[in-house]
Amino acid sequence: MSELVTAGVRPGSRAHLVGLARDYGVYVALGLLVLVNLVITPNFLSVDNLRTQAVQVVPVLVVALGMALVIGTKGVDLSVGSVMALATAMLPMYLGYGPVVAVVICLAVGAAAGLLNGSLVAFIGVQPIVATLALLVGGRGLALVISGGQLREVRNPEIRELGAGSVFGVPYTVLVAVVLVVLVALLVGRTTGGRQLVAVGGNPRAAEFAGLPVKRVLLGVYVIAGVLAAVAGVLATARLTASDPSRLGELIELSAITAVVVGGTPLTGGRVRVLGTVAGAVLMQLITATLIKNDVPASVAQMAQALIIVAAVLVQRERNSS
Amino acid sequence: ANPEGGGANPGGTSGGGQQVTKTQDAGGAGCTLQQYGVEKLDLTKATVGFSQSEKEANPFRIAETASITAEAKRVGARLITTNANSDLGKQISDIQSMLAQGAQLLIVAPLNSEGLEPALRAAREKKVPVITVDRKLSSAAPCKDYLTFIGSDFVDQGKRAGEAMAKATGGTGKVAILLGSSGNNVTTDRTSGFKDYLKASAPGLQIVAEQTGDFAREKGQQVTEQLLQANPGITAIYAQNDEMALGAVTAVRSAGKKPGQDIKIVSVDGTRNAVESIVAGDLNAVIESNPRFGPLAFSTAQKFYAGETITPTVIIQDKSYDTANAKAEVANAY
Amino acid sequence: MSEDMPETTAQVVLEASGIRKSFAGVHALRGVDFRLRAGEVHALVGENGAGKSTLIKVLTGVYQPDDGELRYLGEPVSFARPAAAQDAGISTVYQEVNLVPSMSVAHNLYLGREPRSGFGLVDFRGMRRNAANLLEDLGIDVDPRRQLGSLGLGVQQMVAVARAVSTDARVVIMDEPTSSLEPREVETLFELIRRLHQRDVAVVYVSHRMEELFQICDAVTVLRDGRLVHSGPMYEMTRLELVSTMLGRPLNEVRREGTTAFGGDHETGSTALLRATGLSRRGVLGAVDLSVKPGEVLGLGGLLGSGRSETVKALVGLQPLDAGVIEVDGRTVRKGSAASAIRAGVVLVPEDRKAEGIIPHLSVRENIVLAALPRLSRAGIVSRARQDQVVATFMERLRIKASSPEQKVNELSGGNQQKVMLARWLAMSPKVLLLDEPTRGIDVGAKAEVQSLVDDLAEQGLGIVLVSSDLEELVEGADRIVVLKDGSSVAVLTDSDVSVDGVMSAIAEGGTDE
Amino acid sequence: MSTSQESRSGTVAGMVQRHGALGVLVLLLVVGGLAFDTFLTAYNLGNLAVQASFLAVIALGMTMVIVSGGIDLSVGSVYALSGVLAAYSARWGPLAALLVPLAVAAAIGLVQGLLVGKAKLAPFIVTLGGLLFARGLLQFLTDEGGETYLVPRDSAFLQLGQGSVLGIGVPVLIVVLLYVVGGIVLQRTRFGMRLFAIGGGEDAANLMGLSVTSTKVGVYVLSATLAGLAGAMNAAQLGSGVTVIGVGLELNAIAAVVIGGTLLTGGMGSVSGTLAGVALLFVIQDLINQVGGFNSNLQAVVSGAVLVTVVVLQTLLSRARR
Ligand SMILES: Nc1ncnc2c1ncn2[C@@H]1O[C@H](COP(=O)(O)OP(=O)(O)OP(=O)(O)O)[C@@H](O)[C@H]1O
Ligand SMILES: Nc1ncnc2c1ncn2[C@@H]1O[C@H](COP(=O)(O)OP(=O)(O)OP(=O)(O)O)[C@@H](O)[C@H]1O
Ligand SMILES: [Mg+2]
Ligand SMILES: [Mg+2]
Repeated sequence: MSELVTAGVRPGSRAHLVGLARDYGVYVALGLLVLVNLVITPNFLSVDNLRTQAVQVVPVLVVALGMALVIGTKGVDLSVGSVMALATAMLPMYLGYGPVVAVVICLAVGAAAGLLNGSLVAFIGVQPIVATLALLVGGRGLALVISGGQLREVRNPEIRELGAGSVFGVPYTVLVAVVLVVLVALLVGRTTGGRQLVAVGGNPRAAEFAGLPVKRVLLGVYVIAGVLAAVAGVLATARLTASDPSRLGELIELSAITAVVVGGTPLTGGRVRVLGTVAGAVLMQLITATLIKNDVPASVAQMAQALIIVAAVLVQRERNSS
Repeated sequence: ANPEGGGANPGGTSGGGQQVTKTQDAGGAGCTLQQYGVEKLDLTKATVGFSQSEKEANPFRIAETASITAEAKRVGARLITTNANSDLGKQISDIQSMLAQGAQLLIVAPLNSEGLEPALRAAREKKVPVITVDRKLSSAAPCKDYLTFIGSDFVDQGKRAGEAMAKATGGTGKVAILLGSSGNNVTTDRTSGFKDYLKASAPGLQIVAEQTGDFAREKGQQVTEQLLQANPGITAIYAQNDEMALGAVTAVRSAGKKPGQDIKIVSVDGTRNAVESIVAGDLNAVIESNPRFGPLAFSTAQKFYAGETITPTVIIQDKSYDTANAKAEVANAY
Repeated sequence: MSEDMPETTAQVVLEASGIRKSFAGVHALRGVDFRLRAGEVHALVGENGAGKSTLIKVLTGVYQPDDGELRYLGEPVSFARPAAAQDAGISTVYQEVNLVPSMSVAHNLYLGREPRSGFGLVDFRGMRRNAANLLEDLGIDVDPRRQLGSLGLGVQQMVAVARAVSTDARVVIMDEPTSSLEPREVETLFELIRRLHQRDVAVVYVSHRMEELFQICDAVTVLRDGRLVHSGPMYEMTRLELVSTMLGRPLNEVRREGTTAFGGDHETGSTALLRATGLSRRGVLGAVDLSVKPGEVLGLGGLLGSGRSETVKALVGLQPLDAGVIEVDGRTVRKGSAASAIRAGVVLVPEDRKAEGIIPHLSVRENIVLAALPRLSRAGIVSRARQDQVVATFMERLRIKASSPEQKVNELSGGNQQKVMLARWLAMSPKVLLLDEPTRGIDVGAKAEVQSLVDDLAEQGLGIVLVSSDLEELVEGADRIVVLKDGSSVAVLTDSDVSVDGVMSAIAEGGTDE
Repeated sequence: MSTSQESRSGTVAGMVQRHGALGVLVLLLVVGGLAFDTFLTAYNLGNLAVQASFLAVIALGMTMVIVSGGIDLSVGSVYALSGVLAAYSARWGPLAALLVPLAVAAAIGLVQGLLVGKAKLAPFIVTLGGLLFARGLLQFLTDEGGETYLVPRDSAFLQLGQGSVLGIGVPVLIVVLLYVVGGIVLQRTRFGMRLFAIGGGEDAANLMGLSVTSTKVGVYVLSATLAGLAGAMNAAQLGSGVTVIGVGLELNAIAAVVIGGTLLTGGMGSVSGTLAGVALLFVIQDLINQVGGFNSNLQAVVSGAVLVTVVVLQTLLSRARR
């Protein structure tokens, strides 16, 4: 995925190594963390453990995929956690019509949320961070109003199977995430829309001059982010076997943004790294797991997390300001 | 259109779960109208302000607000409510705003055991008595900053959880603690009570991990999954609220173990879902934390205005649920 | 090299020796020596991508050289940041106008050295007054309170020059200061340079306009492919020799080319391909009428800020209009919609390629195919093969110099970026091509290529609107010229009136009846 | 350019239009005053002003950071940490109670500033690290948040939060003072000019010879120090170092700044707009209380809806003048 400009760079030269570290910094960090865990964490290399990490990373990863697209256009979507809450609130309400209908309704709600965000950004020109902040504040409230504020157990067998089942040892939720990663990677790399998205983020004015449908691209990106957040909401609900609109997806926007940025997508837009985002999300998940498994107190854990995040971006920073 | 049903009865008025006073701390001299320096008031015509600390998004808060709202209605008082949304600054503004709107009596569920001084000062200046519920203000002075505190003893809840844990495990095992949110004194108290009990009365129970689950079900589930893999020897889990315990149940099950048997789980709160889980055998015991403050708060106020002396602390009697009584008590859980 | 230099008595102020600089595998400078004497105007020339701007950035602390030594006033120096060079007395106008668009002209002139009143506070009134004086002194007619970004590129360029010369610098470096300037402003600039010369200030002057070099420069240094190929006094060289040294081609080969590569007049169709009537926008455009026939090159003439750029932007829907009709092939195009203009076959190569043209972090390939993407895709899936084909065609046809199509476009030299812009729009096979300063910053060789390309395209039946501040280019290239003044079309020049004098007098006359 | 010196039309209408937030604020004050007789009282507004003062101080620093094209997510945590430090140090006297938190906050700002300015890391990530780190440190210092330090009851330090002069709370006076100074710094000093220049075009500012790095370092130190001051003021007001405050405060500050008309992309903004933005947030909150009858979930929905309306109005109003 990473578009390393290798043209004419001598392998092994300093420039080459720096380029590598920059482009693969997140993978290096990931590798180091795995090594550390092999030494200090009991049972780290068990299939069960790997599966647990994979399953736990799914919601953040799915949200981060959408976030990466939004960030690619120089935007940001703070509302993803609330959209997850909306999805989880809607799900049990429509399970009576069957799981498929219920899930489709959840996704539609996500799309509607994205449409709201996208319209504010594209048509009114509200800055993304505040446009989506409004839904961050209001969306969860709405989810709680809809659901009456209470957590609800989800007993639907299909949904439970989605959360707990697996094929050939691969949990369904992980499978869904993998499919989404592939789709988003294709979208970014292979479709007109994907290339236009990157252009809009790289230089909105030039994109407009090139006749690109800037507004439509922006709108589309927020809609996709909304839908992906809703997917994350459904998956998380399935796994929890409960709809918990008050807590589900709390602060996930920060984790997702971190995953995206640690994965090498700059917040200044104009570039989207899909595989990097996956690696970023996995890195964040492993940090959390490492700290919990080794029973590090919350205070120290937070400080350690801060240092690791900054260190990870430090490895892959751009040299030269120009 | 909702075949899922589930959910709990949000009302706080159901007869069975009424709060009962356990102790009336007579440590201080108590408090009278004259001592507090406020005017007599007819509650049936009064404006009462209730400042809730957190969103009504969990059974405890829902039941607490519902109970106070219902009792105000029963008494006939006009009630203004605010919700601080877990923001201390907002709770102060909320209280001041209610004073500005003419509240004559305040019931406050403090977000934190410290930090309400400015709001209490504003109430004092307006000669409006404050009853604090569910969380005790640690350094504020009763009969000066506030009239009285009505609520549970969180340390005691921790202790009783320890006791229940000892009973469920037979006194030996490796325990993981799912802590509530950091910085919350409920977390601190429920931890210290539990640990004190273990040290004193159940030395065979060894604490192998303490990780925060933020009082949330999903977090409880995720943390438990991680802990069980890192410490396969864990035999018991103490969750500081029901949500985390129920998350732990799912995690234990997905680790291929039987919750309630292979791994004993004890929690605090006493929500309907949790008590039902005891019945189902997934949880071993739940210590109640009763949120139905309405009747006791209003009757305390009525006594106060009637000239009686009010003790500075009213500790309520919390039940405990276990396999023996859960089935019978489900209906009383909130 | 230095042995060949004639002895001069003037003090050497700035000296670079053996400078090397490469970027991720691109060798921009491969051991360049450069010597600048007090009071001289030193031309730095070379093809696009020869390394001129890179050398300047090394001299001024923007880049650190990989190897080589820098001496300033005899002392070895190393400027860590542009600020260090500026403090030392080296003042620079960089190639792409580098000012802050969101701030006012006055702010831009005095950023970092604002006049201060009591308490160390910025004295805005003084600043504005100084700015007004400075601008007037330089003959730049612009309100210092205007936001810089709202001005045309030419005015911005003059502001950058004004900023550079208003300091007490010992060395002033100008990287293509005239690329968007009109003859009148160029003359103003030269006057300035002469004054600097009298003050014994050394000037480094980069330009692709040959006649300018011979007009004001005393010495010349020629770079080719990052190497020094010649350095010496200006008078020793003829224009042809200079061009042949730059291009590295024998004299006789170069000699065949004229001043511009435009051919004669074109066969034009009879009915208008594009017709615009009464374009107006409050405060920007008064009333502009123009039409282009197939095979015709229509020139737009006028002074800086006369509204030429605004007019061509309006034609492709990028400038809101209060009134006016735009027709293509007799059909009215929706106003204010770039998409429908493009669909109708009208495209614009904008003048400000940094702000309106390139997508900096994308590759040359992606920049070229950007507008054509939908055509190169099936069901939204882009075809890499078709892209590569288009890119290869245009990179060859326009001789775009890049290490590969995958190089980031912002790593290209200015001139090559301009070619990428041209390629983007040619790939759309348009009917009407609007070119706003198409040869801005392009070297002599490439300029000729672009000019003959314009000829070819016209021959193929395209309608072309050409905006150029290079009057010579304008009159040689255009079949007809519409002269704008203060946002209105004031004259249409045809046949023999299409001459430098014709344009000049139309501008002058257009003014008298206002 | 929105430096107020640049604009000469001094009419109230022009002013209101230039500052969309001010317009909406005036509107709400009028409507609120007509609808509720307990709203426009000196008592209510006085209390609101004191409570708003902490956010106001933080938002002042945030404005400067955002004008420079950056962002500071760490302010909420630094605020809380500083409150704890102030309460703890109050035992050594009022001066220590003020200086210790300021020094620690400034140090955090310095590290963040160096990472942003020198190492050229994305401000979002650096200050997200700061957010985690300061919160972790706070918990570490307070026994995982369990310990609350009290300011001695007789400490003169308490005046910083509780005192009043001529009936106006000390925090409010501090805010007035800081905003006057802040306005001058931003609009009338070279430092302020550099902030605008860096935000408007960092490369250009660098090429123009402005000291980009030191300016950036300076602005992050400033922002953190102001957050520290707000924390100390808050500790003085509360009489204790409460550990649970400041969560999500950065978003409120950003919202206030952006509603105040400052461009998140940098290069444009004003402190007066920010003050109006802060006031607006608190007035909205108080009006929701005055209307009453909303449960907390509905309140969130209303807040979100109001926020959308406000930013849309603000965007349209400010756009109208161009
Ligand atoms: N930041 C960069 N990264 C990679 N390559 C670069 C960078 N800057 C310049 N180059 C390369 O260095 C070479 C010299 O570029 P430079 O800008 O100095 O040319 P120039 O002589 O100024 O050309 P022009 O006349 O077009 O402005 C070019 O091949 C260009 O692609
Ligand atoms: N000297 C000036 N004073 C004030 N405004 C100016 C001046 N020059 C240009 N402008 C403004 O700049 C804007 C851009 O003008 P435009 O680019 O259309 O002119 P142009 O003829 O193409 O000149 P340029 O060569 O500068 O691009 C117009 O809105 C015009 O009002
Ligand atoms: Mg150049
Ligand atoms: Mg122009």
